[in-house]
Amino acid sequence: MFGRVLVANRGEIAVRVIRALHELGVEAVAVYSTADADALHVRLADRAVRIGPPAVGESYLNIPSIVAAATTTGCEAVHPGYGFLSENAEFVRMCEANDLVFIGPSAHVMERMGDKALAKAEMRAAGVPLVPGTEGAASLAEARAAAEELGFPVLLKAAAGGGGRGMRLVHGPGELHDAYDRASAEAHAAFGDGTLYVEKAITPARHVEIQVMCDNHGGVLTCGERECSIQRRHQKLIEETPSPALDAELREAMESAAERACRHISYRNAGTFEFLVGPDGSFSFIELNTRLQVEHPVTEAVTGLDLVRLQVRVAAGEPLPLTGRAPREGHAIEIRINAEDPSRGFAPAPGRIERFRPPLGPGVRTDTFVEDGVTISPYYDSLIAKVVIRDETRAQAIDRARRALRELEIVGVPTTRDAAYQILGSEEFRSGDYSTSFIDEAGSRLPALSGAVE
Amino acid sequence: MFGRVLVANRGEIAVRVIRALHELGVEAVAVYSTADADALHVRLADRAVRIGPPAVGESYLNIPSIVAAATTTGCEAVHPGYGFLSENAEFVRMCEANDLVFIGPSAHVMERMGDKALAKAEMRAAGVPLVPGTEGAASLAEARAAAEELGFPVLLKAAAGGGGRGMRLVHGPGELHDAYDRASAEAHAAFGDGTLYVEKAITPARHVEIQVMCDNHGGVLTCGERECSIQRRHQKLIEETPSPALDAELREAMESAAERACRHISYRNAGTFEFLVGPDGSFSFIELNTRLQVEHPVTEAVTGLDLVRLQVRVAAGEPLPLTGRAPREGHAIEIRINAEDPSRGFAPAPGRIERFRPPLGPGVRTDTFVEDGVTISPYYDSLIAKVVIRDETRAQAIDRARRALRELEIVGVPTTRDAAYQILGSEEFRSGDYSTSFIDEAGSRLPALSGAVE
Amino acid sequence: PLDELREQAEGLASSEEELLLLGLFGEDAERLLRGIRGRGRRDDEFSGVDQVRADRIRELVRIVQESGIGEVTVEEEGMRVSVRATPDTPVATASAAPLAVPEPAEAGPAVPPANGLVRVESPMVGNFYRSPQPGAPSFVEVGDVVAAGQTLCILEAMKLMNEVKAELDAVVRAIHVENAEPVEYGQPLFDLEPVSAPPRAG
Amino acid sequence: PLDELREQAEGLASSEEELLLLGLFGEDAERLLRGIRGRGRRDDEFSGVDQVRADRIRELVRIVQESGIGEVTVEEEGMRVSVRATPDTPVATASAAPLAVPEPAEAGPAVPPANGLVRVESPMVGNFYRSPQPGAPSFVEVGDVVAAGQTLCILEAMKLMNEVKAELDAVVRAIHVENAEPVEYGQPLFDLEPVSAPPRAG
Repeated sequence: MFGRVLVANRGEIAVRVIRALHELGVEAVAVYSTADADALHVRLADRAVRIGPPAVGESYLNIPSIVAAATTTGCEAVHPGYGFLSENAEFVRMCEANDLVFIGPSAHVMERMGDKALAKAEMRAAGVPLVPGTEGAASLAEARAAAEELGFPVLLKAAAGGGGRGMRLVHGPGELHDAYDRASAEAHAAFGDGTLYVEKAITPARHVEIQVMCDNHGGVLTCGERECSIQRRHQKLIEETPSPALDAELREAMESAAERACRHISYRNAGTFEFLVGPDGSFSFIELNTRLQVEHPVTEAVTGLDLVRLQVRVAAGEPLPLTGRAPREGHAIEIRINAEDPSRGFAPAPGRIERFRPPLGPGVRTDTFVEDGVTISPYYDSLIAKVVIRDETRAQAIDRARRALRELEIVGVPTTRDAAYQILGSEEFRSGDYSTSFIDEAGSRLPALSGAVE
Repeated sequence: MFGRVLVANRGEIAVRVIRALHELGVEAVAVYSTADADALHVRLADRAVRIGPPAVGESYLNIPSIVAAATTTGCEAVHPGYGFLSENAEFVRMCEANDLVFIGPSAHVMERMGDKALAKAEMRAAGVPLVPGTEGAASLAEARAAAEELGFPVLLKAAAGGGGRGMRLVHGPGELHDAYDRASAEAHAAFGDGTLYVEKAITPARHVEIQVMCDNHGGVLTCGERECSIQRRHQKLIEETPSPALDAELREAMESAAERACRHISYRNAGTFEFLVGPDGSFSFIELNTRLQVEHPVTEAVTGLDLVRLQVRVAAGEPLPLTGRAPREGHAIEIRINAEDPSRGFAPAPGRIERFRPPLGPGVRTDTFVEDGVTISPYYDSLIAKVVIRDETRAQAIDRARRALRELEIVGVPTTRDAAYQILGSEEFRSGDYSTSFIDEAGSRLPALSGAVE
Repeated sequence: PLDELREQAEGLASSEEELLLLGLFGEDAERLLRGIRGRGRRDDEFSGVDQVRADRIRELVRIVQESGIGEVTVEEEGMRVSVRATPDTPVATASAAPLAVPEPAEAGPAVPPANGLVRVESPMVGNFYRSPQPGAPSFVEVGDVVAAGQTLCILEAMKLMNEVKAELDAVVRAIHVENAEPVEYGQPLFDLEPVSAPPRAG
Repeated sequence: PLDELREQAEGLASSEEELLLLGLFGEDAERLLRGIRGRGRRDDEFSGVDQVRADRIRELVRIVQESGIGEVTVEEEGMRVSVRATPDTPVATASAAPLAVPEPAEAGPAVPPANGLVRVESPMVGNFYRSPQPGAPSFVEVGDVVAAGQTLCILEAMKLMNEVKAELDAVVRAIHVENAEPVEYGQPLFDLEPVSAPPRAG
């Protein structure tokens, strides 16, 4: 096991990783920008290195300073968290060049999975179902031909992209040209690459992802699914496991597909296969996130595993203590609490948090970097806390989640708390029969979400 | 299910019960003394009734005011928590006489189990092993004869007592007379009854208890054991499950003995069978606690059950959803955080808590009524928080518990935090090979406990 | 102290609330109440400002009373206003048929009644009955003169009737609870005006 | 703005710290600095009080600067003192061979050095080397005169050597880091005393 590990992140995930390291008896070195000098992750770490000014390009994305922070403090490994440099193959290479173990997959695999066309080719070769569509980049003319063949609606997507940027839903041939131009321009602006491809639009679709964990000795563990269909403009708000949309057969089909893919690409460490599940029970690969996910705690809640500790252990060369399918028990829900103003279209609402009281008691886990007096900086993302609920059944978990959200007190900034509370209380959510269009369809009936639906 | 339930308690357990009621969709009515007007349980409840001044005799032990608080607010049932009126058969009768369901066993069973001699007779009849000793009260002469037969050391115990008062360990015949007189006087002072009995002293002994839950239809669920041997003067400090002292065979023997006893006495609702486990692996019944225990969360952590919700559901007439042996997974540890001054022999240290930050993150549950600015009143007991850890294995749970205790911040009153931290880090505790004399034996080597050992 | 205050107030306080202000803030409050009552400078602007001030202080008092919070401090316009709550000591002790005589030194959480009245608070939780049985005349009405030891009401808990008796000769000035309503510990039941000397402490 | 201030200060401020006080508190600070410098009333008691005041304000400034906290407010003796931090703008930007010249308007987290010195802070994380290779003479020593563009040290990160150069003609007055020690972002490396006109902002 490593003696000391650098945590190349901030916020709740840096706190999460530091906790895991400490539980493993490993020293944690934090990095921080000048905006985060008083942050909880700095306080919890055994040591902290100031790496730059608030702007992320000069601090949390500053590869030379982060690598130097690790090497000058005698770290043996680097945990990237999620976001920032976690899917940056160049960073992985720089770590390796400086004798630092990157806690994640290899740069090679990361790079290939970051290229959507390559990723799909690998998945196809591994026998993982894909969304029907063009195999790679499509000109406007090729897009038109593909759309006619697939049948509308279709999706235009950025080859280089993610997070919904450069994406357009096209309902019919008349919309195609305009949508193509706009999506391409958006993709170019966001990723420096306007290349698009075409996919059949699966609708209503559910976003369901499979968590995997692979060691360096060929061991593959699949940890079940996470249902992430409650999204607002492709930003997840609530995740749960098990998914109400999966039966045992479909779940096993998805997990074994993910396992096949891991073996095919020699995947290592934690990863998440994102799938769309159609109303007919079909599933199609979207992408492989080569890192820890924000919503990993719901998987931890039902498996009893600590995914971050496992990441560190397999990166240190340990074999997985169990492989195959991780046993699960009960139901878990994660609610993301963002500093966003529901009345202003969920615009980020940075500010000072005067009072913060996490919900406590049975079946409630809160991951946060917030305490009284903490300032939510406009430089970073708006996630301030994750409330993770575990209970025996889905219905009980929903009731417990609502109990917990009533207890949660945040004074100082507007948050998504009430929106989540109302979603959890809605008939659609309780029924389990919802899709990624939930917010658009039900949002207008939920007072706290009225500002969220354009 | 009930529509509204009175919570006849205060502090962390009142908060715990209110959470369970809210998760069941049941309204909670709190009671409070004038010292608790700002307490968290009052704020969380749907309604609160002021029942008297700070002194417990006029408030939390005031049966007429508490029953009237329930009847005048339209409650259908009363949850007593632990302590206070939870084992008061008269209170149970008063509830029943006022058409209130008492969430617990019947007054009849409670009364019989509160009488140690009667309780033992019932257990003997049910085939539950007892500590060898006199069958009932013993005069000094009878005590002497019994001690010679059992072999020293023996224990003198108060027939009416509990909590270690009126108890004396006698190592040889020369000590007996003096010890008898003192124990009898102490018992008389504490319980108004100086009657003593004699038991063989099991040493080194482990204190291991079995959690049971019984419905009104003959269903009995046993939920495994709790190891409670880390005690300071018979006050538990740390509890864990599973017990390192039990193998599957002994565990099953103890659980099936508890189940037999429940059936024999027609027990209802939650109960805890306390046993002594000797170095030879024998177990002997000590007493049946006819209520929820402080340390119930460790059982919840490994079974995934919510014992308080189950209490309410079986009291409302529901059958248990499962009977027999509750499945368990992983390891759990509870650390009691008391406002006590280790440097002054763990004397209660009431005062104002300036700052309180519970530990958060994976596998950590905190039950508390404390927040910044709360005053720990000298009128009530010194328990301010319970930190409950769950992890895959015992070793991991210990590491996680120490991580959590490092995170826990309490400013304003001295607490048992550091003592617990050192106990968890000691070799004896890590080995699992410890007994009820742990604090006396190891305490002098642990800096935070040096004031605890006289 | 309230009685003393009342004398000092010289009719300045037009309500219990304002009397409390005087008690709590002394000179400051007096100055602003004078402003409000027009006894200060007859300058519209000035009294307007003082009116705002008075409202702000009153608001503070209200916040402290309603929230049960310990203290609120506000500083503005060269004036520092601190409102601190009275310690929450019960005025009554529970007994079978007790009478709670508020001792000014241990004023309860409720606003003490004005004009030398003695407040009778509930010593227990229960249902409040003004008459011995349904349909019977009430034990007392507002305006009645009661003798020490005379029953004022019945509090029922666990089907047991507990009589609350007057502890002094007095005139019933107010009855705060409707018949058959539930009451909690410390809740105001009656205001009595002593007809002889005020009761001794204890 | 510091230059203007410096002129206004008319020699009143004897250090960068006091200059900052003037910038932050304006008249108030001027009054107390005059007291300290003996330009105010030559009354021992008075200047003693003002000295205490000045020390307190300075202490506040230090607390705000060292803690990186947003604002501290202290009120006493009829004076309300609020110390608010300047927005946390970096004084140096990372570049291949950068020189961090503290601009007074964008003062960094470190306490500005006194006596008109210019502090060079580390623009990155890395190892600090005073010479181009082991055994070679140091780039600079305390007391050396350096020309704008002259290399002061090397910062190594990821095995890449980044030269830090002087941005002005100056005398090296202090070297804050030992050779081969790691440094973090914003850590003071050198104090330089300009030998010609003070550097322009930007």
